[in-house]
Amino acid sequence: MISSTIGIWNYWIVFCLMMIGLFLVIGRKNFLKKIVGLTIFQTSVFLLYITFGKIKGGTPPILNESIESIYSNPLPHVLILTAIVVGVATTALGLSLVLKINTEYGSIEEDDISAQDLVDYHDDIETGKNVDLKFKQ
Amino acid sequence: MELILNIFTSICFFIGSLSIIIGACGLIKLPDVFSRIHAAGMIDTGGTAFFILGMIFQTGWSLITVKLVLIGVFIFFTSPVTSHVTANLARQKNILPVGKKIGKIL
Amino acid sequence: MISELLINAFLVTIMLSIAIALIKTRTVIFTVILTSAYSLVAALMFITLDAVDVAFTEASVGAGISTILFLAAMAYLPKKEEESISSEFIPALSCIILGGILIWCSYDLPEIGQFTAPIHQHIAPEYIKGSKEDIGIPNIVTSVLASYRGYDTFGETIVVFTAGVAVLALLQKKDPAKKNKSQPKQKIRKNA
Amino acid sequence: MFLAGLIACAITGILILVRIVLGKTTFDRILAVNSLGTVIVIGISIHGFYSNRPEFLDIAIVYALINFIGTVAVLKLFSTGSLGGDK
Amino acid sequence: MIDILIKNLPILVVLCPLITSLFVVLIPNIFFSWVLTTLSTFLTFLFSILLYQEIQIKSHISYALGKWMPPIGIEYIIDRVAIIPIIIISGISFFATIFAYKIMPEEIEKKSISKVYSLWLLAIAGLLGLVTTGDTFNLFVFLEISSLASVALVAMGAQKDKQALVAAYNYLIIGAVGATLYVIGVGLLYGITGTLNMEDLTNRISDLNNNKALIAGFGFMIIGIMVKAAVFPLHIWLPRAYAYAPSAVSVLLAATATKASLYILARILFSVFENSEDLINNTLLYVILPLSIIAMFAGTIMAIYEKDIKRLLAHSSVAQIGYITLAFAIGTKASIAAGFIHMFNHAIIKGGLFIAITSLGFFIQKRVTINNLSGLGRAMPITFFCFVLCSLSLAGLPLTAGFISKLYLIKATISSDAIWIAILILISSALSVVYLWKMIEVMWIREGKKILIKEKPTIYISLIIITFFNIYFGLDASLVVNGSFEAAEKLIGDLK
Amino acid sequence: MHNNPILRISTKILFAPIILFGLYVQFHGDFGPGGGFQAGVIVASAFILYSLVFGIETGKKLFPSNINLILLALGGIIYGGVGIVSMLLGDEFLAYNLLGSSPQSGQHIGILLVELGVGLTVSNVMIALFNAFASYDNIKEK
Amino acid sequence: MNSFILFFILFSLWLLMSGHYNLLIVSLGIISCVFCVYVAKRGKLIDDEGLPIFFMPRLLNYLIWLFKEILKSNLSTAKVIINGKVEPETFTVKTSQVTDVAKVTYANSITLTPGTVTTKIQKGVFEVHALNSDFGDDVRTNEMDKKVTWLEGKK
Amino acid sequence: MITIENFILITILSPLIVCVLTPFISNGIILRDFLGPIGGIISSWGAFNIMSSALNNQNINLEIVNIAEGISIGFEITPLGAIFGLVASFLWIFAAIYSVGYMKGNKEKNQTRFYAFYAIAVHAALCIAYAGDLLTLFIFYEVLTFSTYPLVTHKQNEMAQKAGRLYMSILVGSSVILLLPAIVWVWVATGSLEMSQNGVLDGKIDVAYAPLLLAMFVFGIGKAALMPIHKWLPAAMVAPTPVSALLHAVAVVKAGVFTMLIILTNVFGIDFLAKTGASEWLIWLASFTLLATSIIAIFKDDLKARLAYSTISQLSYITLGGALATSMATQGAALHIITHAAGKITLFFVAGALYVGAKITKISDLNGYGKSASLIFLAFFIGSLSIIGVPPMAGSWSKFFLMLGAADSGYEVVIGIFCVSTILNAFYLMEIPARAFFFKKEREVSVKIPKLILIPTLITSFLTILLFFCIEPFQNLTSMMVGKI
Repeated sequence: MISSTIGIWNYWIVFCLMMIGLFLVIGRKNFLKKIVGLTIFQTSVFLLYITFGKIKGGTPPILNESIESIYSNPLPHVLILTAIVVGVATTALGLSLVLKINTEYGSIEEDDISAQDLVDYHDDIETGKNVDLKFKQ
Repeated sequence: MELILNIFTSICFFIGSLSIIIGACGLIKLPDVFSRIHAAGMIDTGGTAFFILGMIFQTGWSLITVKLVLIGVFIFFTSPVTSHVTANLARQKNILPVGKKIGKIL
Repeated sequence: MISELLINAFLVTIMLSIAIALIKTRTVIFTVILTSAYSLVAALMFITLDAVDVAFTEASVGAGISTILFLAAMAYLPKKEEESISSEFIPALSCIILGGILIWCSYDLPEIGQFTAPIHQHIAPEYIKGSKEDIGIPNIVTSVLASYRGYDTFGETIVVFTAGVAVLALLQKKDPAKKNKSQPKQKIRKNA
Repeated sequence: MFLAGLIACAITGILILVRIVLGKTTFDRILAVNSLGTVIVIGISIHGFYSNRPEFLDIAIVYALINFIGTVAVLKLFSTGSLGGDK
Repeated sequence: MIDILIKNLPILVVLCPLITSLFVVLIPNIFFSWVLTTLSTFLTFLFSILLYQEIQIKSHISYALGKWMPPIGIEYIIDRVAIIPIIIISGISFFATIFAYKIMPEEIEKKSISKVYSLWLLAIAGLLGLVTTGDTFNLFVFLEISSLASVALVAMGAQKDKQALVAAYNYLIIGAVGATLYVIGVGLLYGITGTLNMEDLTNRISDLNNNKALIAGFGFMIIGIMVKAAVFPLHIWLPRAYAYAPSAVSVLLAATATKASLYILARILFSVFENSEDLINNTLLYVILPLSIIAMFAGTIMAIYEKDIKRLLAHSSVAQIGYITLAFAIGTKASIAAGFIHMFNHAIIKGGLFIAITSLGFFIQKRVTINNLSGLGRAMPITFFCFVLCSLSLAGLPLTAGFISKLYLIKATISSDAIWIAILILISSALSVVYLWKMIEVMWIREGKKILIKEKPTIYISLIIITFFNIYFGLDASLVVNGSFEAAEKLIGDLK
Repeated sequence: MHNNPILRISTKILFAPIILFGLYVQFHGDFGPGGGFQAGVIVASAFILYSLVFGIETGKKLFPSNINLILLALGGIIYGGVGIVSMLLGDEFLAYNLLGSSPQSGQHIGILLVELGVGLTVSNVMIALFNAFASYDNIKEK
Repeated sequence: MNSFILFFILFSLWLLMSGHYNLLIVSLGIISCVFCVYVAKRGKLIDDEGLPIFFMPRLLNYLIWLFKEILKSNLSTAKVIINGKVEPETFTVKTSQVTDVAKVTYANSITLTPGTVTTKIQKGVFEVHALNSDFGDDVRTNEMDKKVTWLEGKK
Repeated sequence: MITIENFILITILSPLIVCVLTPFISNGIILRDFLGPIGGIISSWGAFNIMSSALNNQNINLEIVNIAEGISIGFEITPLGAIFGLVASFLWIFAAIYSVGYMKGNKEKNQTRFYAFYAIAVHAALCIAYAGDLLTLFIFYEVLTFSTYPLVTHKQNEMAQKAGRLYMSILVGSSVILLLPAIVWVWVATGSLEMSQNGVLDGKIDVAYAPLLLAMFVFGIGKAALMPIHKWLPAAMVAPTPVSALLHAVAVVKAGVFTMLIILTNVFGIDFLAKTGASEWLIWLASFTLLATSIIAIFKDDLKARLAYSTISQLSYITLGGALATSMATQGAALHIITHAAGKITLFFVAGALYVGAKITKISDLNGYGKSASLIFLAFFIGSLSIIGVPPMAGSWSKFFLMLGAADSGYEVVIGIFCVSTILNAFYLMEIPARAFFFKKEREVSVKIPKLILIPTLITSFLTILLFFCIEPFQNLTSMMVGKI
């Protein structure tokens, strides 16, 4: 029991980290914090993959003639390399959106923004006072 | 030969460990930003230097040595810069150092 | 073995504490620094798990560039996070449920580092062999990255490209002529 | 030997973390993070020796580099209020 | 040369927009970047048609990228199933690009146009890559390409309506969480099988019964894909994203984005996990079926109470996605075929509706709300006429494409002895007439301001073509129906 | 921050070595850890450091944004181009075997070019991202 | 001229780091170095500040001395930290160097020796923060100042 | 020589062509106005030929579009279809002429659109008449619904909107929710969408489910206006009178009951119904509708509303005839389609004429107009007699057969219901000519009825008499329908 628990306990930690990250994403209303949470979440997922790739007593998967040993699994590493870059792309895009949102709304709190949107929506539809859109002419 | 090198490395590591731990203690203990910079400086200089020296003893003369030296040089180069800029900014933001002041302050 | 476990435990503890601190803190700059630290520690973890390439990338991309981007963005953002009114119970619950499922399923996952696990037996040996024989470069990760799964990497390059173009298009500066016309519109506040 | 070095780094790391948490001014934190970076650079180097594959020092270099640039960026943010400013 | 072309068709379909996007970003001229985009989408469409012909001969094409044989390298699989979404995406994107010509420069600043076209192509390429790939992780990469590009496209709507930003942000975050969940699923499966290739995965999980990690991995994959496909409780990103995007983008996204994910859903359910029957059957019966039914009604009812037209259509999309997943959930050959038929038809219907609504919005220069529609039926007869036809098609009325899909869906439900589901489907589709009729009525009956609107052929040409398709596929559906039945046969033929 | 001589001079001295290190990582990806992504980021960080210290406008003078845009696409074009060339040679997309005289050398060339493409795109995107963020004008439209 | 020097420095660095000496890698190295030099030139970085050649002759000598100083002050800082006898003080010193590079070298040297930190730099004056007066006295002796001025070699 | 297939096409397509041409020649107003009657003539020429071929018992199948495997749009001539087709196309001639007069006289807007959709509605009705399978039937059933919407809401005002909403929600709702699954159910059960003269369901469906399926059909066919779903018909009376006349007396509602009859005879088969008694509940429902709406009609003061309720009640005769499931009753039901059409169209024409001529909509305002518009009221009188079932008007035939059928089936109560209903009919219809001729005029309004309105009205009223004498071919057809020749 104990040995099996030790064998998998690293997973547990990774799962806990994932859940904290996920909580930040879905539980927090601050837009920047959500992105931070996403980063945490993704990084934890990366850890999960890398944990899969580890072999006891293995070395990094870079061939070396002088060392005859087991190499850890390179495939998860490759996948995670990809995933890290994808993550950073997501973060960058998210941040640029947050910037624009802050400029337009003056806030990056979800509650505040949805309140403003609601007012906007109300102006637009219920009262029939139509907001002219910024089309170019 | 290997034994001697190992002993050298051990000594270096010991000193290095001591200096980084003391530096870290200083980081906690010392009263304000400015004095903490000194402790941080200990980690950056003493610690790094001895550790890298110790490792150089292990590698002999090889590519790895070059890289170790590079790391050392880089840290030596950047550490005072960050320390200085931190201190400078702290001064700019009107954080005054504690303790007695000799001479005038710019 | 024990020492590996020790290092591991140490890093994991730090990561957990950073994560918890992230939940607690409401200061944006602190959040950013903690995120960066989290990535850095994760990079260390990758090193201890033999993934040097990943550690390299995580340190440079995850910790370096994204921190700088966060900082760059932070300059224009509010420096404090507001306390939310709404309850955090349901998100927390759903996270705990998901975590529970994962922990439940972890009993059927292969033990960490077990050489006989299918993951190490199925395709990976062919990469290790092939990298030496078919491709002839020592870094297996590079050979898998650029050749065996080169298409993934292509896709990834495109993802980066997409992000670049997207951000450029989004944050495009306005024409100066238009900027002159711009007038700050009245803010609609919650209570208004 | 290497393990001892690693453990020393770990202890230092924890001590520095205490400073980060205690904080007080932001500059304290920046300083501490910077020191932590240095310690980690050392740790990575030692870990390479510890695990018999010392050739991966590039990571340490990158780490140091990132640490430096990160600190400069934070400081720049504090001094000018944005990363793009020219002052 | 032709040999090379034919041999590489599977990759060319994806590559064509992908490579062009790299060039488009460099062209500052609006017109030329549009021309290049159109050319590229046209070529893609052409390639996909060629591929269709190829499929009729070969029935299963496996393309090993980098010449590394499948479980080692990445594989592209194109069969009778995959060709359906390929045709949908490439075809719709072609027409949407034509539509974009006039309307894009009006809504987006000139300086960003070439970038937007680049993102446009990237979104298309991502979707196409998504459906062609036979590798679970490659799927994730293309998922991200498409979602990042679409998020950026949605956010470009901020130049006329700032809510687009929030919409895009939510889309991004929810999409990223979905993608990450999918990656977790892939990781768990990879952990227990050691492979990422779909076919290999199918073989290797066949001897893993009741493995908890298998179940969890499957669950996470499904949830991740369901987020992207906007299946009911995970659809919250969709209405805003569609509503506030620039006009042309709403057209593209509404018609194609969820289709690709739905196809992936079908593929995971019926092809990748075909050997774990209990798992699949339980999922279908206890998860997807109830969710789809709720989606049908929730989407429709939300649409009935919605007053912003683009959002209304987006809610209706949620309901329509409910139909498709419902068809999958019934899980017989006929129902899956019906799902594919509806997937195809919904693409052309929603494409048409969004084109119509956005061109209305374009001419009235306002956010399209129910009040703003007054009298437009008389002011813009051509657009209105096409809009009505597409609406009828959405409501599933005879002689339109929507009728065919509804007919087969109902037939499938009734023949699997679930007449109550058939009645539910029909009630919801009758409810859908309510919101469609609400719009038509306002346009038709209410007096609006006397505005002089001259409809431009550059804008309505693609509307007319898509409307024509709506009618055409209502009259001659054999292509779609046969294709879908072949696809369903391929997916579950050997299973049940 | 360029009026702080310490920062200015250390940046001046460090700039070229950082880029060199980046390129070293780029071209030694075959032998040790590293490759296009990491190299791209390191090179980009050198430019970012430059922009941080000397100001974004000077940074843009050093590396004009239109060249940035071109290189940004060029990386992807190189990558895709390698694949297309291999396709024209009669192989599958991204099959490098026919690029060189022997399959192994073909693989070498292919990997080198591909990594170059990745490096180009990543570094340019990172620079572009930084520039876009740092020079964002926080003024509301309309 | 300076560019060539920079090129050679960089190229030797490359050769030292590389460890693979086949034609391809070396030629790539040359290309990389050329690129670096080009970019540095473009960024107007190759000047006395970016490439302080005039330091070179006496640099090693100075570095050894500096290293010794660092060791000494490390030891004393450690003592101070352990003892806890901290009496920080701030003061200004005048500098005698001409060029900015030299000033920076001086300032950095002060900072590098734990126990003293330059907190501000103005034309000819540094503001220095020291951990206690012993460190302060070390700086105030101006020994280091002279060394750096000597290193600068201009007068 | 034109083949029968081509006649089908001619009949079906000529309204469609009219519809397509109308917008294009809307500049030459006169020509446009003639299009409808011309189309009607061509179309009814085709319909006559079709009927004669049906009398020769030719079996014609015409597949137009093959939508997909197993489903197609195809046409076939059935005796009942031939009758209905003839009714729809022939009456369209007069309705078209009438509507020209009405629209002109009333100076309505958007006349072009009106004519176009009018033609489409006729087209759909004809397609229903000749539908070869259930799917085609359903498709054109829906087309008919949608093409009449613009006609119903022609005035485009608040009231039209409300009426249109009710109209659409009942017709579309019922057909989509119930009719479509019922059809698909039949499809699944029998494996095809074909219909046959003796029904297709025998042995293919669990007898216990038959009433349920029948209920789905009955309530799915909202156009037949059985009691709980009859509301749309009075509401649709906001439409211009030509619409009410042709569509809500002839095309739409007749399409409904036609569908009903087709379902009862050709899908279920009267033998099957009689055997299983699946339609027993329908008899009572139809009877109830019949009586209830007749009573409601009495209390309606609005002329068109009264006619609408009368229509509902008459439609129930037809449903009842089908539900009785005897050959006589079914024949009676089929004949009632044509006889009632001729009668009711006359009545509506009169209502429209009064509206155009004197802007009168209420019955209580009619007092004493008999003299100033005697021809109109004469036509009304004849039409009323026909609907009540007084010889020598056409309506008597159908009532006669229905009663016979009721006697055959053993439901004697139904005969009683017929009698009561006839009395009620007489009561509410005769009030109008009575008021016109025998009451004293309360106010002086000049009544000017345009010739284009008057002539069609007279012709249709004459037709009701003519039909009484020429019922034989129709009767032959209906007996073919029930398989007894």
